[in-house]
Amino acid sequence: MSKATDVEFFIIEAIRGIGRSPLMSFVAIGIVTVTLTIFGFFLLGVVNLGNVVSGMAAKLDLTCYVDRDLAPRDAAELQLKLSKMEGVEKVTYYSKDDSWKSFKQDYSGKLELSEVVSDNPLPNTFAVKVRNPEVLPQVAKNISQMSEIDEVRYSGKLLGQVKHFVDVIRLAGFVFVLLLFFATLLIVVNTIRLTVLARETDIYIMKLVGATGSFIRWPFVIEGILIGVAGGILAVVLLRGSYDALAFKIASAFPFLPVVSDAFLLNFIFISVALCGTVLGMIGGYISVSRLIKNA
Amino acid sequence: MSKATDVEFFIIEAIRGIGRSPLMSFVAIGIVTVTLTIFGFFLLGVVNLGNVVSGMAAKLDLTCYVDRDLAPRDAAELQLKLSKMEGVEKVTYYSKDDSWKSFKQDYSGKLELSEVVSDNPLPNTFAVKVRNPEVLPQVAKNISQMSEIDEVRYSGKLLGQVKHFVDVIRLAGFVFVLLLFFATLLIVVNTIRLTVLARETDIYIMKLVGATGSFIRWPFVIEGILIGVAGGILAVVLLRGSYDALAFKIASAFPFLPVVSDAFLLNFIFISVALCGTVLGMIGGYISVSRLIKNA
Amino acid sequence: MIELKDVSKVFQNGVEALLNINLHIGREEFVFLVGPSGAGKTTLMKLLYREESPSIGEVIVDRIKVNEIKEEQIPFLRRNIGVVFQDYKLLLRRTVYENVAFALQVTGAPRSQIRRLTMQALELVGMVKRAKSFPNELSGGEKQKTCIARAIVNNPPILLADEPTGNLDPQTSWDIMELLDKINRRKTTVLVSTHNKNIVDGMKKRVVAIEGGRITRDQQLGMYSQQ
Amino acid sequence: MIELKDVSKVFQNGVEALLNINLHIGREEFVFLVGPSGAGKTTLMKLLYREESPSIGEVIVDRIKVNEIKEEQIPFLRRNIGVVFQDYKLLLRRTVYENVAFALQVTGAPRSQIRRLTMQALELVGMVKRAKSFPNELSGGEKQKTCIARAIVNNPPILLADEPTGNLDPQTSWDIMELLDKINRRKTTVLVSTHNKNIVDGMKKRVVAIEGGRITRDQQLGMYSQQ
Ligand SMILES: Nc1ncnc2c1ncn2[C@@H]1O[C@H](COP(=O)(O)OP(=O)(O)OP(=O)(O)O)[C@@H](O)[C@H]1O
Ligand SMILES: Nc1ncnc2c1ncn2[C@@H]1O[C@H](COP(=O)(O)OP(=O)(O)OP(=O)(O)O)[C@@H](O)[C@H]1O
Ligand SMILES: [Mg+2]
Ligand SMILES: [Mg+2]
Repeated sequence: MSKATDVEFFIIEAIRGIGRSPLMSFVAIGIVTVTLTIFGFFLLGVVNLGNVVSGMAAKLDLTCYVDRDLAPRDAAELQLKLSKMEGVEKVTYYSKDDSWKSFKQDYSGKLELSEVVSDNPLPNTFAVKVRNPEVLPQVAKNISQMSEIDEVRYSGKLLGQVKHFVDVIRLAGFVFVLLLFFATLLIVVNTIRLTVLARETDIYIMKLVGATGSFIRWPFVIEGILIGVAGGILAVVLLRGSYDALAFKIASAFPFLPVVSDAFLLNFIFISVALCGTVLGMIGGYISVSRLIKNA
Repeated sequence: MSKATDVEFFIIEAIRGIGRSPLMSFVAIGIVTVTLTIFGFFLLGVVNLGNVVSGMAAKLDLTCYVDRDLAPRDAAELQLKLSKMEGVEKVTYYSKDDSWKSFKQDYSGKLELSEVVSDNPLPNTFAVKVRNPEVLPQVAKNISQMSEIDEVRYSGKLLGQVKHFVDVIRLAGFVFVLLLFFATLLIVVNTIRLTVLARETDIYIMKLVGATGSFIRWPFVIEGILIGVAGGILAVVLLRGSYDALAFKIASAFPFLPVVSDAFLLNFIFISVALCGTVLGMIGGYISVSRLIKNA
Repeated sequence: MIELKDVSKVFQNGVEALLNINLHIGREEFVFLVGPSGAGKTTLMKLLYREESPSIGEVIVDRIKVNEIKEEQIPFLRRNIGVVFQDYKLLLRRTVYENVAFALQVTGAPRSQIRRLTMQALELVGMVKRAKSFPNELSGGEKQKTCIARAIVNNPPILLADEPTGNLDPQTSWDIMELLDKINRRKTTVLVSTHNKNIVDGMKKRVVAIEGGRITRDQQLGMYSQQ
Repeated sequence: MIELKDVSKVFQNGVEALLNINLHIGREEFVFLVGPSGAGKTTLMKLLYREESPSIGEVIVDRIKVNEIKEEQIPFLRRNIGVVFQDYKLLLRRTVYENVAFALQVTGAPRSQIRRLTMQALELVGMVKRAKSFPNELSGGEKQKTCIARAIVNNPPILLADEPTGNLDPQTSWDIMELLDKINRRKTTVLVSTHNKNIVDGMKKRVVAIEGGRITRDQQLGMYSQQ
């Protein structure tokens, strides 16, 4: 059915279809752009929220105590050993002297502790940061089995809350993006359907002079794709521009919020948005014209 | 120009206009519904974010120290006095004995403080919660001028951060809702424009048989309003249903997140969304038909 | 009643549809406009109700300079001119009754009057039986009759009929012509463009022939062709 | 070539457009279909290319039972039947050339052939000069000629012409009729519905008269009216 000349004809037809009712096409592209931009913002929002949550989780760490005195060399050795363990990202060492100093500072004015306690009662401390909150319990267990370490502590309750939070955010984000995807689909498909409905008479006449369903359908599908691609690209341009500006603003206003700036991830999202436009346009063209072809 | 019979005619025309191309109207209503629902979710989101931030701010409090011993009666009197000050929401009293007990508990295991310090070195403490973070510095100043209070402390830096955060969130929320409002406007107006464009020929013929611009315009404007109202109401139904379900889920998953459940505020938002639909529909009908009337 | 002074119409694509037309049609006259396909008959009529504006020249209808009135005045001009469009121009989403009634509706006529006059016009063209049909449920001739009914429903002082019998059988064509003649005798100025030789020859009215955008003949009691 | 057996067509609104029609048209015949407005001429033609289906009875075109073929077969049936629609049915967003070429395009013809045949058809109806115009830039007669060109462009074995001269002047009408006659002599079956008495009377072909949905006359070398 689709010979090379046909394919060429369909593409030319599609382009001229847009040219023949430019206002309708612009309006349709505008709607697709706006919808995809909103969708893209959501995607970016969800990714950033995920980042913030991971950031929070990353701040969760284990505290390991060593009661006995540690020579700096031993401490460094132990620090190295800990940092080589699986799932461990970073280990920071606070000697008992450092801890005592900062403790005294914290309570200065309130309590002249140094006056009453002459000997430092605090242990040496290793703060262990893990790669992700899931492995925390395992790492804690592994460390507590080391003979050098006297005690390992971490906030189990807080961990549970954060894990739960991460799970729920992930699920909610997923569900929301999915819902928004369907909303976008609905709007894009129906927008293209509206432009096709306006050409009901054309389709009817085409059928009367012997055009098959697929012959009529292809140009519309291609037109849908073109509208989708145009809307998708415009949306990406809008998203890129505003995200860069916004991310910079947020990053400078809240240095503590980890804004996603991973080029690969961002490009992935942008490409997804553009592809979404394309696919939705195609579906829109296909669905909308099918109904008319049947009816005419 | 608009006599009673005309008005009746316009309304009947508008209703029949929908009836004459039901598919187009349904599609248009669908798009309006989806767009307004997204808009409504954003409004609800911004309101809730504002609530969370206020919640955070509310946790900021002043700490007032009284070094000398306080008889329970004197303490109660002072507490009352503090709580009657302007801007103060709540005052909680921690006697020096209570504080000492909890301090010892916190450091149990680490430091046998009670072994070395026999006398309680801590002051009596009043935790003062203020109505909103803005008044904090003023309240702090007022309290520090009271002769009964030895010292007033609050975290100025944290306060600054929170205030900044509140401001930025407010601004960002406002800007975002505004942008989304225009996106919604664009989509709704253009959707209705698409349905009107499809009737270009009708408008042209009407003009040829002597219809004035306003005579042609009114039924379309009313049709736009009807589409907007229908979309708005459907959006509110969707929003109500899903917000109730969602709010319950979130409230039970994160008891610490303050979900907005103020009926007045929610109804205000719902009514706003419905009105938005109406106004947008009206604008859509008006703008879209104007252009055709000019051109025909 | 109708006057064209040195009127030319050149379309954007360069087609010279009318060239230097001078034409006077008096009050209550009945005039046939004849000429081959593409001669400019429809274009001439379009100038009268301002669907098109002349490239040069002046168009006067009922003492109004049609080519100079403001946009807002056009609807009121059109209400005084009943037009039978060559391609009918019926509203597809409205029934025959509604299409005819619409021409009264726009004038703000009261409902009872709309009903009475509409039924009367449908009666005259024999379309009462099809009043509730939509245009795409009509035969070609029935569409044409509906269009004629709409043109005469508000009893306009001027009636333009562009090929009003192209899809009608000879008998019905004669009936319609008699109707137009009757309307003319009720003091309406009537201008009819047609290709129907038999009718033009039989009616013995003033005939204006147009060819290639120029008036080539203007004859009282004329025939379709020269002599 | 064309056969209708006991065909009736009742529309949803209750109109009985065709009643108990029996008609046989042989290969390469030339037949006029006459009758008053609303008689059922257009409806009869619509049955042949399956725009409508009969309520009862059988419609056979070129040995195919038209009322029984599957949806997917309809386009191929229609490519064998050239139709001059009474209301033209031109694609408004395409030029005259594109409208005519479209009927070839759907058959998958190669481009060079499309160009040659389209120009040839436009030549035959005298529309080469207007090839780049859009339908709304055409006069009534020019639209009709375009529609005729589209119907004959792919040289179909059957040609249905529904009132093909309604908007043409007598001279052009005769030219078109001669064209149809020539096409008929090139072995195309031709069925023409018309109200043009002069032409029917002058052509001396088989005449089928239809009135109120019934065939009232079927006459070789017939006239427009009885006798
Ligand atoms: N909008 C337009 N744009 C460009 N050319 C036009 C337009 N309308 C008409 N023409 C051209 O002007 C010429 C005169 O057209 P017009 O419709 O007045 O002819 P006519 O005398 O009514 O013919 P017919 O008897 O076929 O209806 C034609 O050649 C036509 O192609
Ligand atoms: N789709 C339809 N639905 C209902 N009634 C219809 C439909 N199409 C045609 N009719 C009716 O069927 C009858 C025959 O119509 P048809 O178009 O066949 O007449 P015709 O002989 O072609 O007339 P004309 O010479 O005026 O074109 C008419 O009375 C018409 O109103
Ligand atoms: Mg004309
Ligand atoms: Mg017919």
